[in-house]
Amino acid sequence: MKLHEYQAKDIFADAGIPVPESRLASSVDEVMDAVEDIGYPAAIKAQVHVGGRGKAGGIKIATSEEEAREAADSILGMDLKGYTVEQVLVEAGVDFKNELYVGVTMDRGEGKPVAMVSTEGGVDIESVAEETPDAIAREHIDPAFGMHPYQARKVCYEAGIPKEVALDVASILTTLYDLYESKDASEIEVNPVMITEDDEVVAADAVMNIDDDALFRQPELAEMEEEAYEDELEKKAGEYGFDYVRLSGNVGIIGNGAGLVMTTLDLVDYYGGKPANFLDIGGGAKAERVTHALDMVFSDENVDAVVFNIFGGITRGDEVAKGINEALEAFDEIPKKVVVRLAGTNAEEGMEILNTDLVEVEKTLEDAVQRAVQNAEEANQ
Amino acid sequence: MKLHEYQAKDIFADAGIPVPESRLASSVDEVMDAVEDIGYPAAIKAQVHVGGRGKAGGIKIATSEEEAREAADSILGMDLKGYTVEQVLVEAGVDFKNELYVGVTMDRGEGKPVAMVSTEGGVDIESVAEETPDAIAREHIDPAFGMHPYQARKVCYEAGIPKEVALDVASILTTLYDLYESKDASEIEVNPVMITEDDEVVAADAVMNIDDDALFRQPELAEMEEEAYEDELEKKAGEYGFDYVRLSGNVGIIGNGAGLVMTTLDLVDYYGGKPANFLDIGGGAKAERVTHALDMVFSDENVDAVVFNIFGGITRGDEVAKGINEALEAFDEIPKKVVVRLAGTNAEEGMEILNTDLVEVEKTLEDAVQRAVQNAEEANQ
Amino acid sequence: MSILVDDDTRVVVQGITGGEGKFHADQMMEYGTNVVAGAVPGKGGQKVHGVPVYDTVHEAVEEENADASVVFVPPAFAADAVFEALDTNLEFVVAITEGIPTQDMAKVNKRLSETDTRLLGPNCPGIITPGEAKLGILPGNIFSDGNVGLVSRSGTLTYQVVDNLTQRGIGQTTAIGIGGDPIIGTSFVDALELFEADEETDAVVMCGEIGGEDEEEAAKFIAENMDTPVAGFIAGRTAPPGKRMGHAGAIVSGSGTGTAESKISALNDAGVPVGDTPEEVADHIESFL
Amino acid sequence: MSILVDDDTRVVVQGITGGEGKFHADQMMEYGTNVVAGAVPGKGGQKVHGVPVYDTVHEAVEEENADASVVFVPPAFAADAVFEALDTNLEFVVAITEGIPTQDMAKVNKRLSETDTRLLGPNCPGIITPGEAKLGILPGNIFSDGNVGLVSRSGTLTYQVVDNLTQRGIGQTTAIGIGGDPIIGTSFVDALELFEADEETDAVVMCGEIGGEDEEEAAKFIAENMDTPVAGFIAGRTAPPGKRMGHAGAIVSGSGTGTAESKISALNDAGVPVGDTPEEVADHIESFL
Repeated sequence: MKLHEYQAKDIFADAGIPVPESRLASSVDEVMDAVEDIGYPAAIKAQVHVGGRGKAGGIKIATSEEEAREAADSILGMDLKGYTVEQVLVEAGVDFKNELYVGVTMDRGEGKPVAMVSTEGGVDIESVAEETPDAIAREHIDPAFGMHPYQARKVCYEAGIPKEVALDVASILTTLYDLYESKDASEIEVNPVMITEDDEVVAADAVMNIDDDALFRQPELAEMEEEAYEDELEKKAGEYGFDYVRLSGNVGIIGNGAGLVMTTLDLVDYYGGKPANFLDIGGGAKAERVTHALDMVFSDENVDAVVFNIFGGITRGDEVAKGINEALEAFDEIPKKVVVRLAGTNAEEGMEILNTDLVEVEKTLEDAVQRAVQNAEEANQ
Repeated sequence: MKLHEYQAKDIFADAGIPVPESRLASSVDEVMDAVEDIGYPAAIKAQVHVGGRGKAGGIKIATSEEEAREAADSILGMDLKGYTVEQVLVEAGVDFKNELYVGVTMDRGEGKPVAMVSTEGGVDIESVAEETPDAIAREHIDPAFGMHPYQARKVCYEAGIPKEVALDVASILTTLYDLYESKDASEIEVNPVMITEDDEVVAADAVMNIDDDALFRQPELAEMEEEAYEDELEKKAGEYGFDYVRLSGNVGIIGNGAGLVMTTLDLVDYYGGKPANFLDIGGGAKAERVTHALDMVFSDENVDAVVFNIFGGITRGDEVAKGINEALEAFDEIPKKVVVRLAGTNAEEGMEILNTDLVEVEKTLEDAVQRAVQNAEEANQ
Repeated sequence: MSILVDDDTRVVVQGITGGEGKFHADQMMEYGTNVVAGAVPGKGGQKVHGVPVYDTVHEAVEEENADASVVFVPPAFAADAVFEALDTNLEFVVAITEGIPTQDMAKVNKRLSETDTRLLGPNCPGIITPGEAKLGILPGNIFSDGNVGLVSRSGTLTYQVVDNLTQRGIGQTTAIGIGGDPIIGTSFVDALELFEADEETDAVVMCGEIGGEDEEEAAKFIAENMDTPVAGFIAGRTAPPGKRMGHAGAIVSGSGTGTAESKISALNDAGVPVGDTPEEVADHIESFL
Repeated sequence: MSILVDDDTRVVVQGITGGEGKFHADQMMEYGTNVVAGAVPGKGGQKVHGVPVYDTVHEAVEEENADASVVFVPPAFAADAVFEALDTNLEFVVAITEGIPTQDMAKVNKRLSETDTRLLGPNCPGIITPGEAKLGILPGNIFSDGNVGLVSRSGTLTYQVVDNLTQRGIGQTTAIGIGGDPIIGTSFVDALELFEADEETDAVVMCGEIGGEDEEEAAKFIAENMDTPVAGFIAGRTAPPGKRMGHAGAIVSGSGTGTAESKISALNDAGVPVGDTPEEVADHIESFL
């Protein structure tokens, strides 16, 4: 789960990390009110979960009322990589001489958190990592001990943070790590940390992603999740408890188990189709879950055909088939063609039970995918 | 630093450990007010830092107004092993069927905290440890990880805590460990945890000692320290920054370094005297510190003679001697005979400088102690 | 022959009184697994499917002389259950639970480095030695005894591939699901090392997926240390960057690490053919035998 | 000969810009100690007594090829300083600081078990090999070169005993103050083991005090492993139970453990004579030589 910049900054500020004065606004009037309080220059920043907001026109600096109104007008309601901007953060501009990067994430290879610091802040850190990996200093953290203060200092000095601010930046980093741990973040970063002419350090941006699996013990953050969803279908998937990712193709995909669903997507692509989504309905296939899954895929306007691929493990294929029948019988009309393939335990019995008035049936994964791709092509003609 | 039962119970209650309803009272009237609210039976418990309060008459159960008044009358103001009782805790009596022991302390041999649980609660746990060590189950805690919940359960089951309450007791234990860690306790225990007829668990007593060396980061607990001192001289020592322990003899002892001061005490005893105190003035011997030290020892009515033993290490003996002269010259009259022995760096120069109108001088530790013991004997005749 | 588990393995089921635990304990026993005890705090003294339940793993291990455990404990308590198992010095711990917070697993990982225990999972289907024993939730009936080892990050994809093998009459020595989380115990390399050392295993299927660099490390290991032929499959070729594809570990980072391309080319470079479809993987394995 | 330090030892002083650190760095250098660097966050680039100061211990160790450090850092930051030193894999770290919270030291102790570094202290006067080097605050002038090893939990008591020896013309190989805290790095046993192995050390003085059971363990070690004769002293015979006698570690528990009697009788049982006075300790040592 991603937090918005303004949410992360609230958390940072509470923890004592210096952030610029700012106000959230969702209309041009609110922006003008905010900017009047905050003064110029002010940054107007789109609050959407999209990387590279700046380049895409989602961040503007206003030095006058006119510019502020113009920026608010252009950003609020704009489409940013598929997301509509409904809120902006109005923030005091910072006069800086230097931009740094500071972050903590999990190094899965090591199975340990890693702190990263670079003097090349303000740009995409992943490009820095690829092009000049030595520009990023790294320090692994023993998760049982947490970050020792010396580690924060060490990685800051190694990164070449200017002497005048090194200890202040180290202090931001230890606070970041404490938040990373106490809030169950999967990633937390400030890019850039701005250094002002007076050698003050300010967190000018804030990224904080929370481990979805830990939300059960982060009730305050879990509450923010509602606000954070922007895609209606993703929101719905969250409610149903599905793993769901929306894609840009037209073949809807439903299956059980992440690896098998990914494989189904890959095969759609392999056979010349385009996957519309990833949808893992998980173990079993009770009628209700099947209904919800179909409901989701059908309500995606891009979808032209559906492939439903279940490998019955412990669950028996005949029971899955009953669930599918029951779910589909509840629809007045099946809006898009559905190909079903059942495999595994009692798969043959299941295939026999399936109501072929409602679905098409294929025996192998490969055949099922090819049929669905064909259905989608035909529906599109 | 020891917390009073009522202070520890406040902390326990805040952390969610069930404690009986209680009120602090410092007069008979306050006791009667409290007991009226709380009802009968009620326990009236002296709040002094003394072990075995119960046996010494510092805890009484009242089942009526008359008994409550009697108990308050007898306990408030009583002398409990040298401490005057100024406050009592009035607490709702608990109907219990069983008493358990639960505690966490540092196992210095292992260099790790250890959790201890026993079904033999309500009695002196140290006697249990000595007489039936198997009656106490122990679990060492890795300080980097803290207590895993399974460890609390394991030690409770191993101790033979009744099944019905084992998980509740384990839950108290994990909370105790969290407090042990977050409050920098050196020792924390509940003895007894009472089990009621309804299988509720209640912390009926509370011991919490804080690591003095960690008080700098426990400001809330440090504030309680003032209240916790009961001996005027110990309080004064705290203000002066001395390590001081009051004893029952009549030879006052001042020295530098814990080991050397202990040795001086031992020699006083070895030569037939009785030490009145342990007083370590630490490194150096500036006049001001010497004055404070003498002031403390002189103001102890039990003291009949004083031995002042300094081993100059880095500090030079002549400078120490100057400090002693200066300090003693400020007294209008030296109330008790002082024997001084200086050793180490520039000791001879120091001995020469010492004002023998004010102090007696000896060359060796052994001689100095013997002279002081003799002085005390003479003063007592 | 087999790796890690066989019909001598004495298994404790942690969480045996829960829905999942009870169901799968039954399934495991039906398959022939030697389930000797359950462990659930507060449930000591009960019996489940005739198996004695203890309050602690320590008691279960001591009383029943167990050497492995399977963890079916809900995510909030699962890391603690694994710590408990590690504290008993069991040889082998299989954590089935999905959804354990990653930072909990980082701590488990640290403790693991201090013990001699092998952990499988979490968020994995477990392990099966066909005809002997299964520890986990794999459907026993689709497996058959044979000479192909299988290691996979995924559950149902494993079943799919096994199904393709079994339908051709190709059986398995042991199949291991290592789990789809970012931090797991047994890695591809660990499993491949065991298969390489196992005389009965004549070929190995390795099913990877996007995310992390375990497949790349496995490729390196295969190139340097393995004589047994390996065929691969990588799921997630079409996954967009930055999206979690079901598994917490299945995510292509924005910087382009963890992609299917990188893994496929690493495997190809190590001489491992990678199938475009599960069927093709079976083709490769058949060609090895 | 000597143990642990000599004039080749290359020393980093952590906290060299503070009052204590600066003073004792000077004292150490004057004594002949090879102080090669200081380490103080934020003070890198300065010089103290001509010695370069670095921001991190890592830099200091790397740039100056150091193999030991002495920690003069205030108690609130001292544990972090020790962690930093341990992270550089120095051979030897001496922590002088008094007043480090015990729970900080428990964590240090855990980390210590994961490294090959030896820690001395904290809350100790340090170590001296007379005529060669001292790491800490021991007054060099009272020591003299010779053949007696000394290990002690106390500072000034050590000086007292050394004074008694030196005045009889008995010099020391190395003197070690292990510190008065409940949790310390080098123990009596560790030091005794080193003295036993040192060919130049012909006798050892061991000055213990009340609290803990280190002296009892040392007695056991002496009985089982030592040929070199040992004379003992135990401070705190008259200490009442439950009171902290200056040192955080000098406390007789209410249950009667940590008493002087227990320690003296353990040492006597191990054949170690225990002096009633420091003078008597010197008598015993003299009789050994």
